[in-house]
Amino acid sequence: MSVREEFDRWASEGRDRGMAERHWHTAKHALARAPVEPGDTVLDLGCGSGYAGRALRDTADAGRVYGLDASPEMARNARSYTDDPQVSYLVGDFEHLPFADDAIDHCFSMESFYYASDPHAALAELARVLRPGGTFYCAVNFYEENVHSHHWPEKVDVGMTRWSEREYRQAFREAGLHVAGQDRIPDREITIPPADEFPTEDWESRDAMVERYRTYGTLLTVGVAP
Amino acid sequence: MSVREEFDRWASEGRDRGMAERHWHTAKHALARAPVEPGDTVLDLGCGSGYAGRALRDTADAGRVYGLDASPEMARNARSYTDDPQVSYLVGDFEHLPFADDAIDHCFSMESFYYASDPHAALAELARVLRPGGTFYCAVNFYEENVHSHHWPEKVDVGMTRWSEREYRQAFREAGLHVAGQDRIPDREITIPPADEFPTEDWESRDAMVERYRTYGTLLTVGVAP
Amino acid sequence: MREDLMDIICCPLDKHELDLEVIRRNDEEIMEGRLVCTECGEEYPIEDGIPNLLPPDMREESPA
Amino acid sequence: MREDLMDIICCPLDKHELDLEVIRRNDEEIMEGRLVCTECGEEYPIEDGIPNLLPPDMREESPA
Ligand SMILES: Nc1ncnc2c1ncn2[C@@H]1O[C@H](CSCC[C@H](N)C(=O)O)[C@@H](O)[C@H]1O
Ligand SMILES: Nc1ncnc2c1ncn2[C@@H]1O[C@H](CSCC[C@H](N)C(=O)O)[C@@H](O)[C@H]1O
Repeated sequence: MSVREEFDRWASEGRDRGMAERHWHTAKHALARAPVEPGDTVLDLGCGSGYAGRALRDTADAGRVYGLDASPEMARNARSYTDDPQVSYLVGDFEHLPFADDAIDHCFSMESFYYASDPHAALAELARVLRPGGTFYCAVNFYEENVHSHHWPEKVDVGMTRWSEREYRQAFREAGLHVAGQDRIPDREITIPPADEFPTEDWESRDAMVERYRTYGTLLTVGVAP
Repeated sequence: MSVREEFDRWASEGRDRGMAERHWHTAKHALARAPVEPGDTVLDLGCGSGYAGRALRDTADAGRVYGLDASPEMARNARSYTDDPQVSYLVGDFEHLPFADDAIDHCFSMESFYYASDPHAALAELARVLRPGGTFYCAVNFYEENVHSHHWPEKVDVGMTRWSEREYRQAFREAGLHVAGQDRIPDREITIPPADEFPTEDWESRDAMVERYRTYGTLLTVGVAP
Repeated sequence: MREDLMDIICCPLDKHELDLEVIRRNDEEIMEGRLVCTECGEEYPIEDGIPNLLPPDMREESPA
Repeated sequence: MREDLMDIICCPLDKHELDLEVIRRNDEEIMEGRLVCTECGEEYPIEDGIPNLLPPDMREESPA
């Protein structure tokens, strides 16, 4: 199935909002670090419901926020959640960004980058559209070290790239981005039931669930255009 | 009093180790984010006991680690805590770095940067010695938003610069560094007594102490050489 | 889409500028229209206020 | 200090190269010595294995 079809289906089932709620636990910490100044132009890559870009309008006074998603239904939903004239949504593809060189101050992406069919091409596009000093905040829960994410591709009908932390750093550098930092942001908010309620539908043991959320959490890699 | 005299006194009273222990609560999170690769050359600016550079040898396999401090007694203590031939200590000044251009891959600094008598000159020196893509991880507990730190200069006999978060970002940019991120790292480890033990010697109220450590914590600003 | 988007968008394929053809607009936005690449001539639709800048081979037609 | 430090250190004042004068060394390190700027001639001491590269006006003598 194409990315467009798969995520159009998710969007029409309302899954965009559920994702946003779960991702917010860690995404907000990544967003809080981003060096967005008042008036900056921000891109939310694979925006889904679009909450991340809207948050940067509110907290950092970003000037213009663009949410880009391959799924027209996601973009349509995202658009319906705001009246802010400074926030726009576009349908587009990571590997074919419809932005001029140096047009973007900062780019944020949560749980979407690894869907790129050619992630190296996507990084090259980001390096192109970011102005010198612009950052790419790339947040993913699906990555090599997070063993609890390895089976996710079975549940999703599109390709997913599983890089290690090191592979993220290397790929950023190959695309010409400096790597400014990398770490795992724990999800401290998810409710973890007491031990005697395990196994649950999703988790064999409490330890596994704790490790998934508190130890692996969300991998954030920060790139900077030279 | 000069920085050298003040901190020589601290070092000879053994205060370097107490500081290291307290600072570790937040410094370790900043260190964990730094994009240090095996073999990289790392500078620990205002190293005190030198724990930060030694940690990067252990965790990130840094190649050579240099701790620089204006206080010969601090450098002497730091040297006595390790036998690692890849770790060296130097006596020197932030504003007159004794390193060749582009000689340093990454620089870390905890609770020391604001002692520079001319912090802009110190940043210019850092921009000079960092190679392109090199990062400056600047961690401070003393800053404008942290109101609980405002009285600290009364207790220290050397000048201290109190910048706001925004002033840090601006000064980094003026020195030619890109700002890759900024945030407050909470200290979740410090023991905060129950409410009925307040006022304590240092704290009027429990709320104030919670705010100091959990809300303001340590301000981290990350700069990247273009 | 608001017209100021034209400042930064370009053809996703060859990165050349786009021309805007408006079919329907309201006070703030272009609701229906087309973006046409000034170089390759490729056309990108604007539907319900949202520009679709997917490369043509990734843009399936909406079911009728 | 280990001799490989010479690869990256320079005069803190004019950033020119330094010459190393060894007074005492052990198997690994130079324990006492001097670093002399090849340009301005300023001298920086190495004491107990630690080079002191403070600008001269910041380097007070240790109390006798
Ligand atoms: N190649 C591609 N180009 C553009 N968007 C893509 C894409 N591959 C996946 N996506 C989009 O990426 C999103 C991943 S779901 C994550 C959505 C949102 N960032 C959140 O945190 O909740 C989906 O909406 C999907 O349509
Ligand atoms: N201008 C300057 N040049 C070099 N070192 C300086 C300096 N001003 C202050 N320092 C050093 O900065 C240190 C601050 S105390 C912090 C020490 C250590 N980083 C820690 O986290 O515990 C002191 O050791 C002091 O000597």
